[in-house]
Amino acid sequence: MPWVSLLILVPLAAAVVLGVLPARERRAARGVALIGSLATLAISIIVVALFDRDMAVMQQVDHLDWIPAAGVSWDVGVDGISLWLVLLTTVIFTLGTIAACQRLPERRGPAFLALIMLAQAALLGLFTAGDLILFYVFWEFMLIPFALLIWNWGGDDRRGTGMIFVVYTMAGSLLMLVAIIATALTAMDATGELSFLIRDMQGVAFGEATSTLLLAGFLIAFAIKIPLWPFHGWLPRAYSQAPIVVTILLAAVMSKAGVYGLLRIGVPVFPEGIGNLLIPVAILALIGIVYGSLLAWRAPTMRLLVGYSSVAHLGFIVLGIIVIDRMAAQGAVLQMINHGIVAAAAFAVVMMISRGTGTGDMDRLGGLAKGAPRLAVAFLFVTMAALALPGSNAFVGEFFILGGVFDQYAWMAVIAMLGVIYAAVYMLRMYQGTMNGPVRGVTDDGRAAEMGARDAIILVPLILMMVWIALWPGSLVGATRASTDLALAPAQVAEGRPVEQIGVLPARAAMTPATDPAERP
Amino acid sequence: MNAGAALTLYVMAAVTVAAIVLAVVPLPASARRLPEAIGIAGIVATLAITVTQWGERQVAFNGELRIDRFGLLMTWVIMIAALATLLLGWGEPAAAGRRREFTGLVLAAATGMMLTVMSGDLITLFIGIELLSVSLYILCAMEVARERSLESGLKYLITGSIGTALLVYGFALLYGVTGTTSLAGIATRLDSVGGLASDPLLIAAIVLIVVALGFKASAVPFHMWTPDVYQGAPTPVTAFMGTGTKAAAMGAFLLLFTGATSQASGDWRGLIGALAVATMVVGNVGALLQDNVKRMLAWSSIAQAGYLLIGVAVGTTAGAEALIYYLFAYVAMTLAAFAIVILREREVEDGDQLTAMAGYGRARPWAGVVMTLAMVSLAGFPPFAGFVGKFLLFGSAVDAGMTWLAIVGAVASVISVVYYLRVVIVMWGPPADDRSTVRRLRVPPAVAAVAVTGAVAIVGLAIAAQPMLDVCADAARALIIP
Amino acid sequence: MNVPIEAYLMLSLALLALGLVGVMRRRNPLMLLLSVELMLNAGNVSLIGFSRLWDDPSGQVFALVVMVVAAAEVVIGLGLVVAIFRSRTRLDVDEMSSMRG
Amino acid sequence: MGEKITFAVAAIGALGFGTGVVFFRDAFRAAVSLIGTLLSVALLFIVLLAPFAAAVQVIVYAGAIVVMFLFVIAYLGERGEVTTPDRLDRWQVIGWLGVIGLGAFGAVAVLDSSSAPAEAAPATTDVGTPASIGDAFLSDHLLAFEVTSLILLVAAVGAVILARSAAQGEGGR
Amino acid sequence: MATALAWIVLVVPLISGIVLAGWPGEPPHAVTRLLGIGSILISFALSVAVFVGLLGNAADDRSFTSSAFEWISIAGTDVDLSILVDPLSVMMMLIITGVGFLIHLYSAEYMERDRDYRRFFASMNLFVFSMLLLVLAGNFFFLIVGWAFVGLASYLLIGFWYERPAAVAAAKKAFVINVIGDVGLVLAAFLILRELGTLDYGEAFAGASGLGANSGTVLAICLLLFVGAAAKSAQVPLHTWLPDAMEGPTPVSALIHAATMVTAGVYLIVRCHAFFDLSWLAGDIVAVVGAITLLMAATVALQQVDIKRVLAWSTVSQVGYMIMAVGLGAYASGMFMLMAHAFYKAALFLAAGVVIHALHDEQSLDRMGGLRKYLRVAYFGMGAGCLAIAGVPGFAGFFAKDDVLASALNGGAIGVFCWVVGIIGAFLTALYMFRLLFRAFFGPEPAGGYQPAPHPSRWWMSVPVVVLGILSIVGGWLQLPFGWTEISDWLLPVTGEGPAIVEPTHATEVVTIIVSVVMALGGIGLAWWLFGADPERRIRLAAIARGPRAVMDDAWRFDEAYDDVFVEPGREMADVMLTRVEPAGPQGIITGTVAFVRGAARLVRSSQSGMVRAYAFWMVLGIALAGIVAALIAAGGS
Repeated sequence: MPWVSLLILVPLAAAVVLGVLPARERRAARGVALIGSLATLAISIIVVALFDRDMAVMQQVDHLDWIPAAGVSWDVGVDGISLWLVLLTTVIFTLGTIAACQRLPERRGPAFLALIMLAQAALLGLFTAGDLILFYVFWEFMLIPFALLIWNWGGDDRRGTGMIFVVYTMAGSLLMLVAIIATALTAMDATGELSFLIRDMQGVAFGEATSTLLLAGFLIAFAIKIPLWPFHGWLPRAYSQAPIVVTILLAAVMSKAGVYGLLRIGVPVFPEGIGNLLIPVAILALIGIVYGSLLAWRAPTMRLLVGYSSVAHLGFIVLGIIVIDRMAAQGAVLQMINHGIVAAAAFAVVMMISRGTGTGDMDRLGGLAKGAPRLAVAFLFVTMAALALPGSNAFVGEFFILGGVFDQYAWMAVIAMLGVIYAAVYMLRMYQGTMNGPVRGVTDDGRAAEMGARDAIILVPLILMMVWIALWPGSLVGATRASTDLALAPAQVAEGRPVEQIGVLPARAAMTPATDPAERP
Repeated sequence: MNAGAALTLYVMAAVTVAAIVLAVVPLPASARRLPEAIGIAGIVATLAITVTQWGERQVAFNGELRIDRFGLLMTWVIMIAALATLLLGWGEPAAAGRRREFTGLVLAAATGMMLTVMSGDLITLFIGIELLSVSLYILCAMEVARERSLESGLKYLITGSIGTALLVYGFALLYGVTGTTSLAGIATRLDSVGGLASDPLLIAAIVLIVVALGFKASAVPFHMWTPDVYQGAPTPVTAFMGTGTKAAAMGAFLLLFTGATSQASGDWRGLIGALAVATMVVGNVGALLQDNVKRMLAWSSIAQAGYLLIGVAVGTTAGAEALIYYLFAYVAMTLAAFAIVILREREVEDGDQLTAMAGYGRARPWAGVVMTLAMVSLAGFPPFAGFVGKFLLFGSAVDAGMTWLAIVGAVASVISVVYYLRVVIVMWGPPADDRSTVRRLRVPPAVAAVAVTGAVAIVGLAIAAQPMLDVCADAARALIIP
Repeated sequence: MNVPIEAYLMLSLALLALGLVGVMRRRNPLMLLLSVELMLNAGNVSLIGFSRLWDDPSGQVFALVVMVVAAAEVVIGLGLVVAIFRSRTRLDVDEMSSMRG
Repeated sequence: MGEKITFAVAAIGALGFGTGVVFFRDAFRAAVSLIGTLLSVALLFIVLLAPFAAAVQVIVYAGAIVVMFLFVIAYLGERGEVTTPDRLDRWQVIGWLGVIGLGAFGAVAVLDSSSAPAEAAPATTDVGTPASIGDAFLSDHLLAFEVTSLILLVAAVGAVILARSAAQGEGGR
Repeated sequence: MATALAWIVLVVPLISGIVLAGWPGEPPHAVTRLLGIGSILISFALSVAVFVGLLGNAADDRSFTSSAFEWISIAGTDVDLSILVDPLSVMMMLIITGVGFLIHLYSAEYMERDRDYRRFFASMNLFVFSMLLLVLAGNFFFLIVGWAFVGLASYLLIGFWYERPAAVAAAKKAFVINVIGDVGLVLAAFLILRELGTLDYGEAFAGASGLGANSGTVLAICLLLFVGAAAKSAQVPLHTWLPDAMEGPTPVSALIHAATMVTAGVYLIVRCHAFFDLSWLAGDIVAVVGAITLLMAATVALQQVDIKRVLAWSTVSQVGYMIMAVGLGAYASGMFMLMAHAFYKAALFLAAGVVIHALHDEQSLDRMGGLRKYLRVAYFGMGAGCLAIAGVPGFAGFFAKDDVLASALNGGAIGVFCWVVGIIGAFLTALYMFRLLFRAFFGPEPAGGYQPAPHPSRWWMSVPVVVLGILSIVGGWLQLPFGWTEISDWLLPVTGEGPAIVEPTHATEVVTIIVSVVMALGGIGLAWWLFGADPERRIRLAAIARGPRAVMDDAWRFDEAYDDVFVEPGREMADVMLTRVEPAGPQGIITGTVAFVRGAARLVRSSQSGMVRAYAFWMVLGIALAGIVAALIAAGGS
């Protein structure tokens, strides 16, 4: 069975079914959405079960020519970098669908679910695409469902927000499209064949200047999507204005698209270019860590707080990838999953508090632990994971990211540690500000916000996943090793890193150097 | 003399004349739709003939007419546009009482467009362009009771006449440089005489031809008539101008530059590239603040002309291939969008205003989906035809070492997202209170057919891109005169 | 050819420029059409000049076609001008600007 | 020599009358001035050994077209030249700059060109005779000839449509 | 066998904590007690069994590691979930579970009337588990995990009464400062990982010498480790959280903020002595910091009115002694004092708790006096503790402090300095502790007497106070001057014998004993003169040295300085970021672009004037521009 293709097609089919359902068929819509998401989850579990941990390259590949004349194909598969992201996507979307079904918008509920399914299909496609054009297709296409969700069900400023979200992201990604084309055409000079398959481009020696230029094109898109400071302008708006379920999906899954692209394409395809852009990108990531932390500290609402904290957290992940260190990169892959889980849980808590109290304003809340002790416990879990308390799942990732970074550039790790300290400050501000102190902002001690069974269905699985990763991160990291080593190796060689730091030595002698596209007639 | 090769032209000319004659002759009420029926039959016959003619080049009228894959495929674009225009005009209340001339004039314009893309000679090319222009002047002004229709006609005519004069002058200079009006002859002479490729007079000719054709294709800064004329003209005519004229102008560009003067490509690549850049940027920026959908689509057609010009500017067959593919996509997207506008126009007063679209997606979800598809595809979102086209165009630019064109195109596309998606937002948003369902008509099947076919094509052209591209590649190769 | 072709071309260029100036300066729609005729004539002078230079009839054929086309455009143009300005007091194309922006 | 003098006369006539077309305030005078230009150009055609084109120029252009203009001018009556201030005055500068630039560019192009045919044009030729033109129209340019008729047909239809509207307007008022 | 038991010791409190935390609703107190206290009792019993088991082995056969599973393997670094059972960790286990059990017992009564009885015990059990993980961890990674978990438990228990803003703020402060310590520890681990390629204790310590004595790397490792230690053990300048931590319930203060957690820094240095042995500079820095801390804290303790705060500052000071000792290389002395301190400080806190409980949460010394009549048990506990801490011969504190100081005198010039500071500290200790004793238990009752009368504690609370009081006396007899060195011998396999190890000699012991006894008695005497003999005297003398005393009262104004230097500027910077930089920068990219494009769009629209002649202008201009472009291209091309 082409499981990986099914992974994309099943939610797509569910979206189509939901799209043609009349708006009043809310029960049927819930059923279709739940079946669709659970089926996707099941398929992703099959994919994980069939996964061969020792294989570095893409596996379970489904290949179908789409536009052979232009070298474009439907090429999907999984490898160690994408495997857990796929599972994260299906899990988070299942939970998101459940949350959406529990409180389906009054207006056009089926359409809401249809768009969520569409977004899931796009994200799964993005994480499995082995063809650059296909990657781009999903990268862009994902904007449509998210934008429509914001426009139709978002907050007061939904129109401008959705527009900025789409346009800002597109500004980067259309330049990426140009870079994609340029990359393939330059690679064609070396290989003699026009192909957009990432695996065909790996190993092509672009030359340092070309490589840097092309990578810069990709980086603009990634930087906006991640978002890397100072390109995060869309994030506070989108996270504040989107329906909260959508914010969960944005923060947990979509935010991984950029860093995933960096590791999937940026590092392995342009090893010669990394060296020139390593320090600038790392500095932006470091600024983002400190800046995001400071803003999270003073953010007026919970959504903004978690949103800005995401800027900081993703800074860590970027740092982990860009320093080209095996430990840091594997830590970064793990941290993508961790951040997905933690961000989802954090926004789920925000959802419950906002719903129970009618406000997300930090200054107007306090003491909810009195009426909502179970929520307080769950929230505490989430807080500790979010501030990466040693022993939490997030710490594992952060520790190995920074360990690897420290190995290469100790000063970066030291600066990044500021973010670790600030994380404690702002996360405790959020937890204590809402849960502790005298009761404020509510008349029922916060009992309305208490975690009921319906909320627990969403939050408890997330917490269990946190515990699982905290207890045995090796179960995840074992699968990522081969692929990350392979992805990093060319860049490590190009950077002249000591041979003992390199996981696998790339065989690239067969490739002839490509000429610069500008030099061609 | 190979008269059979020119069969399409005969058919089109015959139905045109028939339709015009029938417009003058009094007809019984039962035969009211006869001109349209004849016109549609003629178009279908033309399309059928082109299929049988698909193959190596044939020449008719001593080389005045070239029946090759390029001309045939471009004929398809034009005939699709003409057919859709007839369907969109079917029962158009605004054109009531003029319907019979409408058909004849659309057919005449289509004939002119076909002649343009099939011509093998400067004179034929000129006549083709003039035939389509003159027909369109009248079509624009055809709603004589409406001041704006007349205004649009006169504006088009005045600016168009200037364009004509410049085209004549440009052709005259080209003739003066090469001593022949035959496209093949021009190519041969440029090929055989050294130093001719950078002759100042040739450059002057190229500049004037670029300007004149740029005018027809509404390239910046020769675009200024476009918004006014598109807005004022009857909407089916606007749709026709947006698609057919654009196709014919692009066909003329390809024939004259990528085809006939490819030896002098150094003279015009940068020029047309600069034109494309200006067109993409100004067109998209101009569309931003428009509140009238027709006017917005006019600006959008300017911007799209910019993307299309990339395919000319690169000067390669790959560029031509991408251009032709994108033309098909563009025609599908534009027709689908105009079909929805026409639908709304028939229901409410000022149906072409953006506010009239408010909540339309909720009132008629299928129309909302069609419009959304059209807008999203025009904005270049994957995985739709508009994206594949842009991808191919940008690819041809990068391949030709004109990456800057692709970058400007990318930046301009970002701007375009704003106004295209604004339509989507408004459509799916809450309805404006006063005009939500003023007149809810039975959906005219002809208009619906155009809309749905367009939407299907938007998706289908992307999925079946490869077969389509094979055809386009054949057509592009036929441009090169051996 | 005793008069060099350049002379004819310069003359036609001057006519073209005159026509353009007319188009820009005159607000009477009829004068705009007249100025366009000047420009078309400029083209014709070049065409026939080149026809003479190359000793080739195509240029003259082209010029004749242009004359016919000019006639057709004038017919439509005058019809439009009449239709629009019959009811107005001033012959001013600048008044014809209800659509803009 | 005679050719040069004729050219000079025709050129001065064409430009002089052309200036009149552009600058005469009165539409009637401008239209008459156009006749002068057209006749001057016809004279040039004769110099260029294109008698048939010259004849058509005189008959069709100067005769038919300008007469039509005069009719319309007469029909629309004495509306006079517009005297309100020109809102586009400041744009005129741009226009003039453009014209000057265009002229300079054209002059350079014309004078720098080296694209003339290898052998000089013959002193006499019969390409411009009605017979050879007719021959060209019926052989190499048959299609142009045929389609031109279509343009005229369309123009006629257009005239009818617009005229009918004019008639309706007349009746309605 | 030993390791298997140790695993159980570790896991039992965790399980009971999870069960308590996850219990739906509030279980009966009996259940809570059974789970909460019983689990610690089991752990204590098994710890004793481990200890006995190790005693049966030869001295060089008392170190065992046990790995549960390969927790992660990443880029050539393997981290196992492993424990290390050796004399040091066993000693810590005994203290943690032993003192922990007593305090749990005490809490059963102390927290009886609290709404969140279950939550309290769940948190306490979590703490015991975390502390055990800290001391049992077999590698740096899990050391850090335990280290952070005790911080978390401390946070939870300081902020146990979460409705009180002061408690919440104190909890946050403790947590954040502890995170700073964690960061130091993590960086140290990174450095070790980078230089030695391992996080495992055994491999790291074995390879330490390869880094070279007194090398920069070793110094950096040691100082980073010490950042962690200082944060956890409340050493200057990271001590400010501990006094505030008294916002937590008193048993918490006794267990976490006196007996066990705050001494983790001492444990850490002893555990990592392999590094400290290699860098004399690092050791001296540690010792001097300890010395400064002990003196500074003692002066502050003199001024406190809150009974718990006196004890808190006393804890800071006492831990300063230990840090000083281990910094100098007197590892065994430091560990000995750690143990003794656990006994007497716990006794002091629990006795104070009895007082507070009896006076219905009254903590101010100003409203105490003459309590010995009412609270005999507390008086015993407090008295024993005071005698011990003051260093009165025969009590635990005497032997421990004497051991530390006697060692210090052998520690070179820095050692002598430390000895002097320590002696002064001993005098101050005696003074402030007996001030507390005299003001609370002697003298007249506060104006108006006690309403209602202080009630004595029941056995739940009494037994631990008495037991710990007794331990404060006998606990010191494990290591006596002049040769009876049970603690040193026990720890010998861990600390080893090397040039860096400092131990007392007979001569130093004699000198130290004489001087320190004089100092202690002097301090007690002064306290009696000031506070005991005539309660009015201190009021009469209140004007003396008002300025310096105000500074001491404000704890040398560290908090204010931190506010001025770090917190406020940071907050201001963040506010500037939020209100200025963000709108101008990241948001400015958006708003600026939007404004720019909008302006361009307006320009394009305004050029579209609707007048056809204007279009002609543009066309003409366009032709000219096209000509220029074409000419330029042609010129460039040729």
